[in-house]
Amino acid sequence: MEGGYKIRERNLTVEMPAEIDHHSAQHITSNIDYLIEANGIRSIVFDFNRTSFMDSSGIGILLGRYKKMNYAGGKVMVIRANPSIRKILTFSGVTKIMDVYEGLPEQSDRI
Amino acid sequence: MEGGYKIRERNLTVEMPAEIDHHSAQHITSNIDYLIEANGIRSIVFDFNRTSFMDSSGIGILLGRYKKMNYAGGKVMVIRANPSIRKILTFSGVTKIMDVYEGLPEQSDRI
Amino acid sequence: MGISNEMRLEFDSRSCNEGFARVSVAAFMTQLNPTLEEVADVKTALSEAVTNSIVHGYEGAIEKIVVECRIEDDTFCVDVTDHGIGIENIEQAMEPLFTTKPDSERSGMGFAFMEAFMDSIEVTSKPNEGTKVSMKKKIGCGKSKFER
Amino acid sequence: MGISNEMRLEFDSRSCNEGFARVSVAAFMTQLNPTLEEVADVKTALSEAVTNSIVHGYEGAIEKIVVECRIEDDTFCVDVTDHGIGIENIEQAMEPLFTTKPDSERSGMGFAFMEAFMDSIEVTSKPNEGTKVSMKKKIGCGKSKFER
Ligand SMILES: Nc1ncnc2c1ncn2[C@@H]1O[C@H](COP(=O)(O)OP(=O)(O)O)[C@@H](O)[C@H]1O
Ligand SMILES: Nc1ncnc2c1ncn2[C@@H]1O[C@H](COP(=O)(O)OP(=O)(O)O)[C@@H](O)[C@H]1O
Repeated sequence: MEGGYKIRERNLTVEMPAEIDHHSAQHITSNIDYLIEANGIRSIVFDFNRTSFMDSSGIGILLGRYKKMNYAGGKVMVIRANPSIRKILTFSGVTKIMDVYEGLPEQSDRI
Repeated sequence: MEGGYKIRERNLTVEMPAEIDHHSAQHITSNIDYLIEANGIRSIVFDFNRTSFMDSSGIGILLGRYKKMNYAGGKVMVIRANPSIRKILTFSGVTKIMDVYEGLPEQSDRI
Repeated sequence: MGISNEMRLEFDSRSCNEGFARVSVAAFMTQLNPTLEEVADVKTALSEAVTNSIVHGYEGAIEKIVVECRIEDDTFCVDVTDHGIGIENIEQAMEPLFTTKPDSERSGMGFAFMEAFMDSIEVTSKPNEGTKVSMKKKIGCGKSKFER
Repeated sequence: MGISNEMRLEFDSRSCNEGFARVSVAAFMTQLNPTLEEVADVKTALSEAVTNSIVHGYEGAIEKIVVECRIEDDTFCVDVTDHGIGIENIEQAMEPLFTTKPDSERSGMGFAFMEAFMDSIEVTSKPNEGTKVSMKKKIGCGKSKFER
């Protein structure tokens, strides 16, 4: 399993892999959904620090998890997205419905 | 033109490119042979510092220049060859006929 | 100058080949001295088309996908072909957010990404025969190419 | 398990495609979790075979070269085929230092490199019909493979 998962209280932080495509997305999605169920997760932080490639499969992961969290009154956030990832997040409209940070949230560089 | 060429007196130092194959070898060979002619070069140092890939085309460059220099009483030397390049130099017998250094010649780590 | 270089890549419709296809196409494209952004754009568009052949065209069955690349002057052309189920209504399929697989995490943005990141896209398809997606992108906008 | 994944790459016999072919094959090979040394060995052997098709098979003319890769359990198989001039005497061609192009900087070590860096090599050729070089290498020596 590529990438890492950290849980603190009911928050899940997902370290996204280097390449997010349909292949890697299948694994990430099933891992996250298992962890949400098992730990009553209420908010998710997607950390794109190591990610250099993403296609629309990544958007599928984000929107799917957003719906789940939103339904339960929780939140989803994206951090440390590089310019090429931000281009894709912006184009897909993801930036309109969830908080996306270039760095860490404290640096308040929300785009 | 990839790689660099430095001339001091009648010595030529050739900075070899990242990948030495038949494609890049064609250019390197014609550049070196031109410089040999134009400057009366007597010795050549091949610097493999930036080189991560080499096939037998690289051996062709070395042996061809060795013959030229040897004929004129000059010398040929290889410096800063990484383990994968050294494997190829050793296998091809090049290490038996010319000096090959892992680092710079002062460090006297001739293999 | 006409067509100056071309390649054809055929591989199994396994999701583990998606990354390999992107690397191959990006490596072939380097001859045009593209910017990193241009390479990323082409990789994204290619990834969408290849994923669609795997997910929609063959619906998970293991068959062949063909990727053909041509360099025509400063234009990079890439065609992705499958012999899968094909598309009934191409216009509808290309509408943003339209997807026939909403439950398998498809966002319906594949074609929109291809259109956004390439200069042109042409889709030909026939139900039960397969689908061909042809995309083009001009590289370098007049910047000099050179043979090293 | 039988053949578990395969690809076929066809490209113009231009020397600028040598690097692209190496990158493609190396990317396809990563599924076997090879060591860096194993990747380097396969790249070198592939480069020799592709170069031979360009230099000897087609003697500089632009025709097609085909590279086929298969993963059979933990063995990586790669075939390089051209439809060029072919080899009259295969045994002699494979002798170390034998070359028919000494003046164009060929060292005559191509086949020796392929033999050294792969586990096995088989050459079939017919004058005026072409040449096929089939090479195999076991990867990982029993180390675990995993699908990520
Ligand atoms: N190669 C293909 N074969 C069959 N149907 C396809 C193919 N590519 C796309 N489609 C159809 O077009 C629809 C829209 O595709 P796309 O915009 O990429 O979104 P998504 O892949 O997220 O569904 C798909 O849901 C599918 O019905
Ligand atoms: N694909 C090929 N088509 C025709 N002849 C070939 C081919 N590959 C090899 N040969 C012949 O075999 C000889 C030896 O090849 P090799 O060991 O690779 O050395 P080199 O390429 O340096 O000549 C070549 O000089 C050539 O005559």
